[in-house]
Amino acid sequence: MTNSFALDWYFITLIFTAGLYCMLVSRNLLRQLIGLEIMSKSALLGVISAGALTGNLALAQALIITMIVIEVVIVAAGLSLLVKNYRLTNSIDIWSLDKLRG
Amino acid sequence: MTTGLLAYLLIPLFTAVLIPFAARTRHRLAGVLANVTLLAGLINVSLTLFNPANLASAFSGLAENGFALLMIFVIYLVALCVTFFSSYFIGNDSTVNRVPYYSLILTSVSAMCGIVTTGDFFTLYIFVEVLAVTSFALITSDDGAKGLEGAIKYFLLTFPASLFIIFGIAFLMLTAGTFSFESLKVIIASGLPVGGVVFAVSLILLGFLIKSGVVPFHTWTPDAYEGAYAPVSAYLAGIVTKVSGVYAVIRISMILRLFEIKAYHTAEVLMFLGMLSIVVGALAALRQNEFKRMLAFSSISQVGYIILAAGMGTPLALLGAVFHLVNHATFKTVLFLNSASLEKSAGTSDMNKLGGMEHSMPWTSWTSIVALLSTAGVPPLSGFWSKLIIIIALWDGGAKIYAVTALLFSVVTLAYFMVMQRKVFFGKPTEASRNAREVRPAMLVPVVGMCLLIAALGAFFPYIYAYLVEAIAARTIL
Amino acid sequence: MTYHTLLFILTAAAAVAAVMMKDLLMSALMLALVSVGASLILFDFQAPWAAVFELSVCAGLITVLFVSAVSLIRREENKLEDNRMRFYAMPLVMGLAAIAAWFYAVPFFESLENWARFGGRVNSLGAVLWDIRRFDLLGQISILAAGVFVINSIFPRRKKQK
Amino acid sequence: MNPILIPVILPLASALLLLLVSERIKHLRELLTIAVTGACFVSAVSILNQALFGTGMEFTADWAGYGLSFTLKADRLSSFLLLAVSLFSFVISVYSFSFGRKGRARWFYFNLLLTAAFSAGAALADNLAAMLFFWEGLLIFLYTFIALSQNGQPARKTAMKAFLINGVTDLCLLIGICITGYIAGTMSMTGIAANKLTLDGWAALGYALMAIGAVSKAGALPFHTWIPDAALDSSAPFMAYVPAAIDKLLGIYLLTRISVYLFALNGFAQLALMTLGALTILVAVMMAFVQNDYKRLLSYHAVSQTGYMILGIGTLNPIGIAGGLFHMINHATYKSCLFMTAGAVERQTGSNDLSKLGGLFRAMPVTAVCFIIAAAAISGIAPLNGFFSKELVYAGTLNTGYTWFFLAAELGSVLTLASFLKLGHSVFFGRRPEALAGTREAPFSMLLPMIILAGICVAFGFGARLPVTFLIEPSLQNLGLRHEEALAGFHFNKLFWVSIAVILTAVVNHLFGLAAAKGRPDKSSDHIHYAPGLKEIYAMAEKGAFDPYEQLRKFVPFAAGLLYKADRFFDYLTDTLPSSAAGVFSKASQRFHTGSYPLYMALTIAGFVFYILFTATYGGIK
Repeated sequence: MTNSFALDWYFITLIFTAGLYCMLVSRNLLRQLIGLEIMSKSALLGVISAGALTGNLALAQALIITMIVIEVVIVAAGLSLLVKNYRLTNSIDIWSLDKLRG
Repeated sequence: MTTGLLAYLLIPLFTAVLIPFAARTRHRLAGVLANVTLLAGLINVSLTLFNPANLASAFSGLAENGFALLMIFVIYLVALCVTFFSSYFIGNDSTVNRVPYYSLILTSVSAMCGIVTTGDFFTLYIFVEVLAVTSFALITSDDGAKGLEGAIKYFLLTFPASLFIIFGIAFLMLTAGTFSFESLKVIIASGLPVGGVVFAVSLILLGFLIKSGVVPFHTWTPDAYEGAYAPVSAYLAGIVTKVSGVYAVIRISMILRLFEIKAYHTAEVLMFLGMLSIVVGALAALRQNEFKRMLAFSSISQVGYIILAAGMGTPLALLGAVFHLVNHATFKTVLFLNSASLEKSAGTSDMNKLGGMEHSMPWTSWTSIVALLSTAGVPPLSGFWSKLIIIIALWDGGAKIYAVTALLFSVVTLAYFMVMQRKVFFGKPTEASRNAREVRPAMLVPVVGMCLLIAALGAFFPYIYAYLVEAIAARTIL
Repeated sequence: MTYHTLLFILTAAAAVAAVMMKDLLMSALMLALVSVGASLILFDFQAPWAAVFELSVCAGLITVLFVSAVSLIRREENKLEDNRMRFYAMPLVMGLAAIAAWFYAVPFFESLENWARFGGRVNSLGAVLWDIRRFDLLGQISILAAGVFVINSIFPRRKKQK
Repeated sequence: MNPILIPVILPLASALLLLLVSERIKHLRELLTIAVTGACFVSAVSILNQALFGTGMEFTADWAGYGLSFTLKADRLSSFLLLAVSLFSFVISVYSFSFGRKGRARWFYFNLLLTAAFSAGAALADNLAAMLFFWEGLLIFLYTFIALSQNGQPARKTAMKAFLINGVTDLCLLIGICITGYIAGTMSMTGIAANKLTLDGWAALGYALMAIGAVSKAGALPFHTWIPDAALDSSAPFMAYVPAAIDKLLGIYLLTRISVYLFALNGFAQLALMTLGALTILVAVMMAFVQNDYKRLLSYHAVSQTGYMILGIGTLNPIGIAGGLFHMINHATYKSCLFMTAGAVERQTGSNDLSKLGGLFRAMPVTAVCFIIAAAAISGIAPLNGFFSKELVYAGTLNTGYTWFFLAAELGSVLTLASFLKLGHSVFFGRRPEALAGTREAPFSMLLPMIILAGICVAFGFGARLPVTFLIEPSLQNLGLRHEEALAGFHFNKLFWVSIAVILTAVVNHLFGLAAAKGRPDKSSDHIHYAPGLKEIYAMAEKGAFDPYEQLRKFVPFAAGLLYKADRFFDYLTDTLPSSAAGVFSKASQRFHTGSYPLYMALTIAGFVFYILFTATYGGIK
């Protein structure tokens, strides 16, 4: 396998940027979570790329499995916050969340 | 991981799992179980710490990791205060669901113990995430819109932190092949070039800086603290964000100092951000009207002191940072619990609507005074010593401008706390405060106990210093 | 190289599409596509366990979660007037980012590659998980427990009288 | 108990006892004070006796270590001074017995006794630090003495003026003593005298500062300005006691001590002292000449006479110093006597204004006779004590070769006599105003002290040998001075003829003045007062233009204003500016924290982008 570490990370950077852009411009809380997921994917790819380069594949896999578990719980928590907010305020607009200020 | 400390992690987790089954029908049992678990843990850790043999030998014979032991003590202490306070605070409030509430607190205690006992970056990351997830839910315990807003902002604004920690871990795997602190020390000691390791560690540090709410990343802090369910703000501000962020920053700067000149710029950024936090936090706190929000900005400012000292990186500065972390946990818990008492009693924590509370709530007023004096660094309370150590360390380390600014802003600290005390406790009673009564004695127990601890930490400073030097500096830092 | 790069391009394109889709359901599906891409990349890296996990959990479970959330908030979705201009501008932004990253990020990562320290310890995944990262398993248990408590706390089983 | 302690401890203890005496018991306070001061006088006589014919008494107690032992030593000069101080304490306490307008009796006698105790201590102290202690104590009681002598604002104001002037100069004294003690390595005067200091470098500064303290106590120019004010705003007994007697005694005593005993002076210091003396004589007597208030006129003379003493000490030759010391005791005697007559006249007529008085000789013959004797003495008319002491000062001055100072002193004499001619004529001769028709002689308790003092004036004149032999000569020996000339005795030398000429000039001047003022004796000085050129100067002097204190007081509001401005500015810098800056920043922060998520997110992203760029650039990778 030809390892193209720099190229991998080039794409990882792009995916990360896409997720970040989503989180910056989107008003929709769900889209925020989607951006967040995209960024998580980029991090995951980064770990496997680094592991593959240095021959620590088993370790990288172990990390990725744990990360996926964490990711699921995080997304579940985020979505439940979203749904609860929707039930409470009937809105999923994150820009309208500005009651706390000063 | 020190296996001897594993019990502090496992037992709360076990109780947390037990609670939904045991307290299925009798919800009040949940609080009792949580309190008993935490009290047992606290007694156990106190016996280890304040063993007369340890005191006599100036802690040099302590078997366990001294830093972790101290942190576990603080974690159990604050958690016990909060759960004890909550068990009376919740009362007949039907919006709060006791079973998951106490389960979450115990889970987060377990996670915090995991954070402070681990010696590995990835494990650290896992427990930080556990802690974050539990705190999102804890913030919204009372189903309020404010709490939800705070939780969502906390969730989204601190999420990049996890990513940077992961990226840092990836780079660490790339450049060092390992994540544990000990093997990093070995690699540094081996004399191989470590520039890439420094970058990786810097990225991880960035993640924890975001988690600890240092200034450009602080925006979630006031919202989360203000919006959170009242006892939970004490828990969050007192210990959760400190362990999930600031503790890790101190740990990382203990490693950074081993890189010596190669990590110079990272340490410099750290100091700069610490200073910025002190300044912005203190200035922003000056004009707040909401008690809890003011305390949140004050918390940012105090975290700035810790970060500043951590960035300085000399052994003395790190000891000061650790001690200030401990002190911050004590006095900020007192202040937030007092704000919760005010909310319960007077129905609001808006400072403009309060006034003259010293007549109706004398205990709350006096404990606030003790805590704020300690925060501002007034001798002989504990906060004075930690700030003194930090400023002396900064001065000795050559960061004279930082030292002077830190000193000046402790005056500002005193100023905004005096404004608070005047608005809330002194002056003429207002509409809201006329009907207020002192909270029940049981709710004063944690606060008064904490105040006694503040005074004791100040009075027995020589012992504390001996502990810091013998049990932390001699083993963890050097 | 080409297959590997193609997979990355696919994942990146799916990510951009997931952001740009007007329909939230389509976005969620595109996100699943990103996960599938990531999973394929993991296979390509010869990390089958991670790939399977990714495929089943992320592409499966998380997508289900998203889709159900979308269905819960369906009514609201159309009311929210997102400024589409920001999303139409995204290809432009991504293009600029791609060009800038080509000039700045690639040399940076190439220099970072030089720092690589080869481990070369060939262990089985099970050995690694159980021997080296045993403590992580405890963390996984913790976070699963925490997840349960979070859901329990946020969506409590209400009593009848409500 | 060592008898040397009696003049210090006894008044101190009885002053405290006095405060316990009930207001209602009549005369107990007065009698107690008279008894105590009398006892002090007797013990002072015995101390002097011991010093003259035996070994001087000494008392030492370790005080604070560091060479600051508390030493009282009755050498001959000190015992002479102690005798004088006790004498005046005694006669004043007798005099005050029936004097009404002296403030509340309790406090008057309290102050009197404490002043007596502290001045006795200052006279006896051998250690500079101990002397300073008593000296500063006197300062406090000077303030309370004036402030409590009359009810009302002017007394307080004058008391503050006296306190400030003396306080500043006492501060000089303090610094001078510190410097001197440091240079000499000891605070003991005996110890320093064994190895006299020369005036160079720091020692010169130390001497100058101590001299300032001494001459200001004596009331010389330019530290005299509180005395005329006190003459108006306080009581006659106080004036007769403190500025006329005690202050002169102590000030000249200290000046003698430091100038002759502790330091070896050079020509420059001699010239400076003599200039100061001559200036004091002339300026003060010019002021005295035109006064229209009995006590105020006397008070200017009290200043003027100080000039003779300083002039005498400043000559630094034995004759001059003997003259200075002799003049010191003489002056105290007659000036005290004169103030007592002023008090008596005030008590009997209710006024001190010369234009309202006149023709009192018949009504108050004893007072008038005492006045005439004392006035003659102060003017230096031949067989009275003032003549002999002045003659010694003149002789000493001529010996130095500075004829100018002699001429100035003689001119002073002319004006002194002229002003007393005016005063006596206005008060006791001429036509008695209608209002004073029923005036009677003062009570016996007031007459007795006057008679005693007038008697001393006569006795020291005709029998000048007595004080010279028993007081002045031993003091000179004590100071280590030798001389061949006979100090006492009546010489028909040129100085005698000069004094005759002085008397004639003054009489002629008075007659001219009377003629010019159309027979009004109180206006007999107007031809000089309103002479072209002098008129403006006098007007300015009356307004206080030459009073450093008043000038300072005018300057103070201005300076205070400036300082206030500066203070406001610093206050602004330290208080308002930071707090308003903090306010601006915190308002800005309040505006910034809008709760808007995209703003927060943008800030976070900006923060980590900068962080990553910084660490990637400088983080050690390249």
